[in-house]
Amino acid sequence: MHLVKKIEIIANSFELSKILDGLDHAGVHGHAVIRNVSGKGLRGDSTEDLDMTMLDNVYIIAFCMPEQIKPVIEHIRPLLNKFGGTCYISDVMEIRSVKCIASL
Amino acid sequence: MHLVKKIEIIANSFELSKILDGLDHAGVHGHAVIRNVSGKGLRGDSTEDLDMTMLDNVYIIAFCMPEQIKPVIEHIRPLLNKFGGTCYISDVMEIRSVKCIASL
Amino acid sequence: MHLVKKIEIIANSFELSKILDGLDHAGVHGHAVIRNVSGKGLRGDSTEDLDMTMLDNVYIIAFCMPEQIKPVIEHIRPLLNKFGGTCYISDVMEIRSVKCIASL
Amino acid sequence: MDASLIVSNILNPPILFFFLGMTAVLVKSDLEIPAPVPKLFSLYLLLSIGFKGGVELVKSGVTQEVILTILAAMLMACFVPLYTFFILRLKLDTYDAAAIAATYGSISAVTFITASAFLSELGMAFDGYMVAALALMESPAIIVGLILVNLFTADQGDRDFSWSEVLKEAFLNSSVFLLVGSLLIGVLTGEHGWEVLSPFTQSMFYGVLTFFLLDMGLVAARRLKDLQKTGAFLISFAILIPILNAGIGLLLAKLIGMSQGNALLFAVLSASASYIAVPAAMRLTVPEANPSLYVSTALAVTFPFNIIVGIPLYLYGINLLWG
Amino acid sequence: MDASLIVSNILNPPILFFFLGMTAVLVKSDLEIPAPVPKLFSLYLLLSIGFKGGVELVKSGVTQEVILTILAAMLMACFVPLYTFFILRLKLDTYDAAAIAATYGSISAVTFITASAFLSELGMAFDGYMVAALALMESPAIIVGLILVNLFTADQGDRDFSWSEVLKEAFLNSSVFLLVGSLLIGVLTGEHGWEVLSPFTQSMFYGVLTFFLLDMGLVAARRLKDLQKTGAFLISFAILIPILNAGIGLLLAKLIGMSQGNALLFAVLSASASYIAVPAAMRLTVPEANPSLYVSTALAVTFPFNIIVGIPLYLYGINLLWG
Amino acid sequence: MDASLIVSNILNPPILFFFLGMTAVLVKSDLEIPAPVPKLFSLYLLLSIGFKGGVELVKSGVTQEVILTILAAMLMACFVPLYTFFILRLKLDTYDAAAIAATYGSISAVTFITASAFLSELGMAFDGYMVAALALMESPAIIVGLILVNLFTADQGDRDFSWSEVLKEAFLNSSVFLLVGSLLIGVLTGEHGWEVLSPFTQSMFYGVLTFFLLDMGLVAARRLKDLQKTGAFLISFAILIPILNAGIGLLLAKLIGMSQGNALLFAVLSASASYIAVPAAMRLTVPEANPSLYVSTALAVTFPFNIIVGIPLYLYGINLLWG
Ligand SMILES: Nc1ncnc2c1ncn2[C@@H]1O[C@H](COP(=O)(O)O)[C@@H](O)[C@H]1O
Ligand SMILES: Nc1ncnc2c1ncn2[C@@H]1O[C@H](COP(=O)(O)O)[C@@H](O)[C@H]1O
Ligand SMILES: Nc1ncnc2c1ncn2[C@@H]1O[C@H](COP(=O)(O)O)[C@@H](O)[C@H]1O
Ligand code: NA
Ligand code: NA
Ligand code: NA
Repeated sequence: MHLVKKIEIIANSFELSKILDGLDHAGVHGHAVIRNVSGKGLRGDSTEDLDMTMLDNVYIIAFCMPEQIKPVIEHIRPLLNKFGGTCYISDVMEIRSVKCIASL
Repeated sequence: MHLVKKIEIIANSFELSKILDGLDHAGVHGHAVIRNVSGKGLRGDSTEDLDMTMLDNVYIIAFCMPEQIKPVIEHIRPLLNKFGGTCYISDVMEIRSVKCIASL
Repeated sequence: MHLVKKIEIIANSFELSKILDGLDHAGVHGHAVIRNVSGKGLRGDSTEDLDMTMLDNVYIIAFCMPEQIKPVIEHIRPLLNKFGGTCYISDVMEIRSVKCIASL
Repeated sequence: MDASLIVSNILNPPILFFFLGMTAVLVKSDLEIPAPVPKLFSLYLLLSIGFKGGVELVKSGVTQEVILTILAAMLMACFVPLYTFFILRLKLDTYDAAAIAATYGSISAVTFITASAFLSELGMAFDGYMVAALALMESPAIIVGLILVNLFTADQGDRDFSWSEVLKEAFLNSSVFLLVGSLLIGVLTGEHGWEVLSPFTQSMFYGVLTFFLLDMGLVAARRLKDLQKTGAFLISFAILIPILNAGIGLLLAKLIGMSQGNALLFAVLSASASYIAVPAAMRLTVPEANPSLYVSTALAVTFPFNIIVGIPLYLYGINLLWG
Repeated sequence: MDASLIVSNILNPPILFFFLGMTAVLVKSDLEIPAPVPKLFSLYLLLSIGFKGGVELVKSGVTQEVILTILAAMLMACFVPLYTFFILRLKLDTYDAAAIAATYGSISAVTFITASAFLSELGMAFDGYMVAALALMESPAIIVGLILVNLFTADQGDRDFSWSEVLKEAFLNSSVFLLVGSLLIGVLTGEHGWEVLSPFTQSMFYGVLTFFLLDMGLVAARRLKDLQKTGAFLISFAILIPILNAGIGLLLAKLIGMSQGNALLFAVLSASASYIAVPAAMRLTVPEANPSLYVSTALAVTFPFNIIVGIPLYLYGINLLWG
Repeated sequence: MDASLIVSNILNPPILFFFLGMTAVLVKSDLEIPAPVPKLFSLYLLLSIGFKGGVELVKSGVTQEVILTILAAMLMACFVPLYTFFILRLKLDTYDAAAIAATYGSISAVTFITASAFLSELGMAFDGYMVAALALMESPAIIVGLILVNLFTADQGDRDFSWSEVLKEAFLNSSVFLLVGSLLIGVLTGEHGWEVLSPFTQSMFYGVLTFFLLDMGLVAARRLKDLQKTGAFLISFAILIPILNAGIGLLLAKLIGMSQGNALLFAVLSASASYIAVPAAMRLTVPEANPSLYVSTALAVTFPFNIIVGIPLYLYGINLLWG
């Protein structure tokens, strides 16, 4: 077991490909995406209800090395600034496994 | 980056609106909801299998300020006591962003 | 509130029943399963793209006592070694509730 | 005669696909109908049956026959939960007894639909207003169940739910709402609406029902293992009470002079138990009751019993009483 | 006359199910159409309407009439966002004004489909190439909206999106793509393709539209509460501008000599506002604009207005102009 | 002649929608068929084809012809994985070779269904019992593949799976189970079942196939990029082996005297490769093999090749051999 970081991003599904590209450029190549997430966002003081019925959110999870967090933030923050969405980071322990599928 | 709390609630989809109201009253206005979660619960010592095929669960995620946790618990616990469901809290770091959508 | 562990497993939906059995044998009887998770995995150095369009992933969440983590790892690691998939563990606080449904 | 009816019922695609679904679970095949499809199908079935009922109701008009049938339906919906409650109290606590009683007082729309498909195949007529009876029999049992809980438990005063919430749950849950709404739309658009909508609501109906019963087979079989916990008392209850209720229903039907087709549907409504609307309402209002008791008996025993043995059995009873 | 048209429009299953959906939200029923079903239905409707349009286009051929119609469509699609932008600027900032203008310059396929179902019922003919007009009117407004933002805001230079991305979003979004693709396949397979595919694309069409409008009713009603924030100006805009656009559309249609059926569809296209494709594009390219303004007005005001009052109203206009 | 067959095949809605799906991915449109819809459609197609096969099997009875066909099918299903394994071993390790061999030994139901739709359009008859052949050819290759792995790798003894699990996976996976189950139900309900169910299983069939192939186009095109890693050897394999298998299949068909329609379906079964059932089984039992090799070749090369070029090509071969 060793320490890694968990990145959670909730954003509009339209931004999904941009965000995954951003993660990729920051060196985080693994991710999992859950679609059809509904929700309600909050910005600053005012409550804005943007639950656009047809524009659903996605929930992106990516586990990465602690040292990858800085580049990730650099790549993701401009997207969040532009389009909205939230990003959170936490500590988790990875259970290492050696998958026997021969890498190509 | 600054510290916030993550609230995770898994409950029957029938209780969703009550729980969201509870969060709202506790001052937590943002949330994300994933539907169609299946699962198995455990209460006390005895194993109870309540996977009611047609009554699916929802997974609610809400990030909030540490000081909001107390009111949240006060609002949510009675619901959990009555209807079942689980609630967990953990620490995460928020990546702050300034969304450029002008607030109304 | 008291400390428990959160186990997150992302794996191919074909392994779901095996993994749930593994958790069960390790004494973790509660879980929640989110289906239709898409994603991209990464093994070792080489990037392998296994997003098998028809073989979707599942995201399994299980909260358990800290002392259950060891048996869980023992049961789950062989599965991950054989079939792939990722497993992460983190700390969360449980909000205890006394559900009033009389246990049978 | 009875046996040949059973066989002719069983050798129908919907029932056979129901068995196929059960078999899939028993042999551990990975067959499954993915998540929102069964929901879509059940919305489709409710919309279609409601709409058709409305169109036919406007043809027949609100005659004395209609009113009598509806009164009889309401009567059954209130009487069944009352008397079964006291039977159930012999072995169970008040909460479980009230929840199960409510379940059996209410109805299962799919059982009704399967019976109406069976009638269509036999070429026996039935009236559109039976759908109104179906809609009206879904809710009262929920109210009766709650009144029973309030009367027979100590905490009478402090159940912390509002009656408005309960009534909403009883009368505005999605199945009742869609059924009644479609019925009204059928009434409003009549023959003309039927012409434009029936290629959708009619020609696919039997096929969707078949597909849906495949899923019901999967669901019911998965519930079978719960029956171990349920015990012999409840399993017998789940078979005998439907037969008894169908019998009472048939006598009532004979009394008010229903046609044979309507009588079968009425017997099926009386005999069937709710496994969606009532469990949902009970979970909300009587959380003390154990869902695996009321869901599993209704779903894994009474539902299969009714669609496989019950429907032809009740028809046999009609042959005896009417013939 | 107008009123009787409205009534005959309202007493149709699709419109009534739209009301049923709205009612469900207002009385807080838990009725909902689960997640990918509405998406499936909208793909089905686009595929069917596109395919049918293609099959008919190949029958009629590309005549002068077709070309004139298409030119008129392009004209409206560019003119509407331009003139409405300046009206909107009276009360709103550039971002919101441009986004709303683009929304009203584009079209709503479901409104078009509802109008064509209405025509079919009245037995009024219309041509398959109107589907081509539909497809061509979806995208230009997105481009016009962006040009307006670029012209009238200070940060002209530094909007950091590539035009290629915008054009992709405008012309290759899933609805335009599926519509145009199905139209081309209709053209390629012609009468033969129609024979094999129409049992699917034709006979279920009306039913799927009905089911889809049930969901649209739910969605529109959920948006109603947003209107409080929207204010009286935008609500009036969302009713008056469609009427105005329909009027301009009808004059243009009369001018180039369209048939009455085509003219109605053209008026409906002019009057309708996009609540899927344009909002998606605007969110991407003008994130400064507030989505609840442009989505809610299009969805909760203009859409219901058009399908309930607008369609018969514009038909009344046609009766006056053509009759 | 060959070219005109290809053209008449290509100008069919299902194939054109397959191309439309591929195009959507290539031009980066955001068109997608949301998650459980393709699954629903494939369940529908299996149920429909199985049921129809059963109904027709009961008409034809189990003649010598039927038995011969089924024996031929079993023979091909065992022979193909065996001989292709040794070809694949030239370039690949045992695990990958066995997994790919199993993939090509098994069949693709959608290719079969597309071929049967093509035959229906040409007005060529084929027999219902070909569906039984389809069902029987799905599983043996899985077993053969595993035996090969066990024979040719060092760890013979310690593969830690139980044969019962493998047999379950091979014979009870959802597609085989639903196909065989529907076939049996077709046999049991016969002509009567057909009457009630065919409005659903028959009239929408072609449309659902079309919609499904639109999705298959999306899926196949997304897999195209994997082919870079796959290499020229496997790509040639994925085109040449199907032709070879179809050829062997045709000779066998001629030998046992199949009709032309049946022979085409048999050739298509021999030529097609599984991209669902076998990959699922291989992932479970030979996790060492690389899924992107066996899924991508079957899905992105062999499947499109068969439905676009293969079907008319094999029909051309039949014209030569039978004509
Ligand atoms: N505090 C929060 N907790 C959980 N999810 C949130 C929170 N705030 C926003 N979200 C999710 O992120 C999406 C975009 O948020 P926003 O950018 O604030 O509109 C919302 O629709 C929610 O699904
Ligand atoms: N230990 C656990 N870990 C993860 N999810 C759980 C756990 N216990 C319960 N759940 C989820 O919460 C739902 C309600 O639990 P319960 O109230 O115990 O019936 C279950 O159906 C599960 O989906
Ligand atoms: N670093 C990661 N972060 C999030 N999810 C991951 C990560 N790596 C793998 N996954 C998920 O786990 C699945 C199986 O991973 P793998 O065994 O590496 O193929 C992938 O398809 C992803 O959905
Ligand atoms: Na009943
Ligand atoms: Na417009
Ligand atoms: Na093959």
